[in-house]
Amino acid sequence: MSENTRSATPMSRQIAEHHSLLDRTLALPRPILVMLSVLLVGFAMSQIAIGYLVISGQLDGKWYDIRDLGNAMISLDGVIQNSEMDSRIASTLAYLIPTLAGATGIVSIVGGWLLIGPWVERRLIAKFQIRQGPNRTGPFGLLQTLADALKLMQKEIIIPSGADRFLYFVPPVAVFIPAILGWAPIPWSPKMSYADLDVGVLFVIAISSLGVLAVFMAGWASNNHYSLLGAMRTIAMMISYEIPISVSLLAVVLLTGSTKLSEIVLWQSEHGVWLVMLIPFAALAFLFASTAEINRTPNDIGEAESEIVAGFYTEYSGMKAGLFMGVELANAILVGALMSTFFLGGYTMFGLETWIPGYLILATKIGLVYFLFVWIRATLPRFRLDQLMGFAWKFLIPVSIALMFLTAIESSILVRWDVPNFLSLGLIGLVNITSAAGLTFVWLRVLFRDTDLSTPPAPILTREMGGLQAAKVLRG
Amino acid sequence: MTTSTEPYILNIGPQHPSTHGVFRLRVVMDGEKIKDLDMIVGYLHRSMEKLAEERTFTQNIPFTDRADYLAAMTGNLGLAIAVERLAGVEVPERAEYLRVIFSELQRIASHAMANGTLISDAGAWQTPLLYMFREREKILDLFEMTCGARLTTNYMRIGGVAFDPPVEFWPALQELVDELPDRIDEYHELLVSNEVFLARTRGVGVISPEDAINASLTGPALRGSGIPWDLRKADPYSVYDRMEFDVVVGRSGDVYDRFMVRMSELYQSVKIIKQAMSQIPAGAHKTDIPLALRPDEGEIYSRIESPRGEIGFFLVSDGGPSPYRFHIRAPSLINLSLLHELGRDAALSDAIVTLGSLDIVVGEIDR
Amino acid sequence: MRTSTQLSGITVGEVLGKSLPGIVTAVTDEWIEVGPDRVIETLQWLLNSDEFDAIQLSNLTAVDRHTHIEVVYHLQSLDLNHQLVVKTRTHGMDPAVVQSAYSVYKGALLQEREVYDLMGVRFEGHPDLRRLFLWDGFPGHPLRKDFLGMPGRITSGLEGFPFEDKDKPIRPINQENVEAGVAYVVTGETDESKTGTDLSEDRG
Amino acid sequence: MDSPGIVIGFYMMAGLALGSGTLVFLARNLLHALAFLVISFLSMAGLFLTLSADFIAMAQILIYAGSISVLMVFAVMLTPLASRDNGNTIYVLPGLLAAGGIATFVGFLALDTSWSGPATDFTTTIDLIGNLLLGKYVLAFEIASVLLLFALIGAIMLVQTSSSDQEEGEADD
Repeated sequence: MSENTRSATPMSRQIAEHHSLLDRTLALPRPILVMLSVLLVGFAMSQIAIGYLVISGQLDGKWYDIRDLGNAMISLDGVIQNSEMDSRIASTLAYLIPTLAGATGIVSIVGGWLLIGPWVERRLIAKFQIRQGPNRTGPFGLLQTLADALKLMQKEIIIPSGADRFLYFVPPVAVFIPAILGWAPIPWSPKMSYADLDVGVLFVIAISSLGVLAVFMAGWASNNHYSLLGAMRTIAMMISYEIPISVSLLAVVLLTGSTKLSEIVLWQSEHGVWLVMLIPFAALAFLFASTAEINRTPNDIGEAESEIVAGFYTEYSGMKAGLFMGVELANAILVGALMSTFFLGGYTMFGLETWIPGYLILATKIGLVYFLFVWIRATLPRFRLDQLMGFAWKFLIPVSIALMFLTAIESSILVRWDVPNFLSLGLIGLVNITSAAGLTFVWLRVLFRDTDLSTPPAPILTREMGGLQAAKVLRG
Repeated sequence: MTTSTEPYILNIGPQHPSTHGVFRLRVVMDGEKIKDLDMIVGYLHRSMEKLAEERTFTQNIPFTDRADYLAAMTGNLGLAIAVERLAGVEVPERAEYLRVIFSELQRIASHAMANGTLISDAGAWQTPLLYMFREREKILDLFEMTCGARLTTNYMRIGGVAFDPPVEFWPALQELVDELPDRIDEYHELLVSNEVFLARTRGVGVISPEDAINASLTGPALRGSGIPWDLRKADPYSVYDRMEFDVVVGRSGDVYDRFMVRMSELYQSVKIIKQAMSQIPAGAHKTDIPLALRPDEGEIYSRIESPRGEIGFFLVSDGGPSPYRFHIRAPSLINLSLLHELGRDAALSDAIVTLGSLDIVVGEIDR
Repeated sequence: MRTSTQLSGITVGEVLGKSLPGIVTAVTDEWIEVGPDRVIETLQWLLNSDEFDAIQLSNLTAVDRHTHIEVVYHLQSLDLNHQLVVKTRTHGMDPAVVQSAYSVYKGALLQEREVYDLMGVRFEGHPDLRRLFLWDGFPGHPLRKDFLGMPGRITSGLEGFPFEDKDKPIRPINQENVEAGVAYVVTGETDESKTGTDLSEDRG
Repeated sequence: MDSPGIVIGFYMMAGLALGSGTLVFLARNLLHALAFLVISFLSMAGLFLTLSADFIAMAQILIYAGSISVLMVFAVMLTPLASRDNGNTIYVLPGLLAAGGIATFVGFLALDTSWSGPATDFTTTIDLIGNLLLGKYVLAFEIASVLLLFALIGAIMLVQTSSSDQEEGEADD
């Protein structure tokens, strides 16, 4: 009785009665439990068998080596080239099949993420906010995204009066172009990369600068002040934060000596170090600047809902607004992939990649970076526009350029004397960490020399009431 | 070479995520800066003061629920005390303590809501708001247990309170009071030293003490500016004069100070509830009054400290069963007297945060 | 503990009358009254005086008195912790004109707009006298007693309680009655011997 | 150039570049023209890719589509509404003359150049470009960077002088 009165609302009752996943699993009927344990044992056995195959080297390069899906493609290519077809047809096929397969792969990653991502994000945020999150539609609420999408598609397409019809319809589609193109150079395994461009880093920077155009089009075509404000804010942000991104990627290129993403990963794997340990400031700058680029908290001023409603997509209705929300999620995992590739060792994990498929390792890392984004979103308030601009121009850019020069010196030492071993890399990491911390400290002191940075004192407690005179007495 | 920009008009509201209801700001903007600001209210106007002239004093209590719907208890109490003073009704001691307990619970709920929405306005994606809702939810459960309603309680009556709380109320209240200080500590950890939040709120929307008094600001908005003025101490009503508590006063009058005043008042409210729980006597929870209470001819201005400031009731009686004039001094409305001065030349984001820190309830503004 | 005191209008009127002779038109134990064209003067004097220190305009409202409108200012001093009431009455109903207190108290800005909107008092010298709640062009000022005056000069306000005999007060509301389900039957009058069902919902 | 994919890509890109280039001057709305210009830039980048000039392609996207078009967007935004029309102008004849002149000049150049055959081995161009820029052409490179620095400082100076009269308002930012 008292328990029920304590939690009077259905929601609080639900929270009180909620059991852990383990409890619920153990409470399943006995036959199902037995079946589950048999499956578990079978899985473990097969893993052991795979382990034997891997150790004995019987798997390397075979088409059924699922640790690297590139093997299958190469085998397929070989089959086509060796067949008795006309060489023109064969070369066309050899060109088309991997292209289409890879494109399908990328689109299915992004599309699959759009199906599951909103659910993941909402559940995670709900956990942060002591709520349940979507749990009604389908098992665990998994079908929520589908239901949302169906609902959004049925919505009326509203075109605001005075909108530029041509420019109004392009952006929801156009914003997806960079979000999908950006996946092309990312290596998922040694041989598994859609287009391992020689200019991969440049490609990433170039592609990320394209999204701003769609955002601008959306904001301008909507004929709404909120949209325009959001678009202007977003453009200003993107222009400012592209520079720290470029500079921090330049540091990566300087150390690894390549603009090819697969070689950057290989360099990290060969030296047994992640770049985030060597150039932590560049990694943090990249992370922070990319939250600005993709409009996530604490830098989501482009669509700050408490200020400018939904920013540049205020006037979009139905699935078009849904696409804008979806591209945010797609961008989030793209940035996660880039972050993992550049700074977190990509698909490698200190030798673990010989056992576990590299793409799974990369996916885990993407998930971790994404979780970091969600965490930040659930915790931090939002900066103001001028604070963000000041942060980019006054702090991030000068400090990252200074540290980039330091990295240049270090990398030239590494190349000239050819001492990239554990000791020298550790030394570099130490020097970089201390110099980044010191420079940050000193530069912040210089920047905020007039500002009081300490935590403000607690408010005054008093029992004497009064007006201005009493206030004067209180303040002393 | 000079660049000139064209000012444009932005309508913030009546439907907007951070206007806390149907409040509308008509803003002349120059880029991101606000050049001029005009507030337009009345979307929720229900002409309570006119309607009240045709109802008895008791029948008017539900209007006070709907005026400040986030602090219905204090609204009820304000009217009840005003009528009691006007008609000379005695209130039993137990009822006085119950009034104190419930209005302090309401204060906690209302401050939690105010601070939560303020942080939401600053851009934290609803997490602190929902954390604060956790406490508010429990308080509303207590309300529901006692009087059946969660929001529009209609609990305080002329001459007492409507119901004595049920038996299971007291252990639940004890548990809540025991855990509340820890919860508030949690918010302190989460928010008070959060750099982003400090950067957004310190030095923003500063109200000088002179301006605050001159513009009739009351409640946390006045105390945030450094004026130690709380009607619970300055003009004690009910049994507040028997309670030991401190009044929280800010230092510089910015958004952060108003936030901190509300935050620290939560501790004081818990303190008051604890004392009231230990002191509450047994006995009747209300006196019987005639259904058609006919106060003598006269007028009264009676005020109490609501979570938003001084809520006052100006009642004129002509000896009839209904008030001749019924006026609510709405702190939400009067605290906005400085809004156009605060908003002018501020950035849009700052103006939104400042508005959030003044803690308006549109139901009370429009009445 | 110091509590707030309500200053008697007589004392206030005495002191005020010494400094500004002839300004006070009426005093009672509760309030003083001044002319509508001397409001600023009075308020400014009260604000500046050390004795009264009326630093805050706590509340501003108006009452329709059929022949004129009474504007009520509730002032308070925070340091001295007292309150005083100043009233003024307009010359007639249409137009009802009073000096605006905005030049003395900024807090009058919205309160005067509200009074103008609902009561139709024109505040001279107010910087931005527009309707606050109702829209421009709303006919009339609703808080006036003659608003929606019906045929037969029935004005708003309860003349009496519907089922009430003015000589014999009806039964008090108490717990026994509620539990017994007794409706509030009017004693005495029988021509409308229905029970007050609409009121029995008001339990307590 | 023998792979059919490249051939198809080349014609698609060429068609896109020409088509959107035509639409740039046919569009009446300045912002529509800008959108087509961006498409034209992008298809030019695609054309560079079919020539295995990956660095130039990326630079094309980065500089033209990413930066210059944003600059143009800002320019259009800051001009008053009335001039947002790409309609009749008195510069039709001079424009045609200038365009014809340039086309003739480029055509002569194209005919005159002794073109080498298509590149047979696909080496990375980025190493070559880097070595050339910091080796043979280092002087030109440095002069260009100094020029850009001056432009940057000049831009800052322009903004500074124009806002010096409202410094009190900016000071609290």
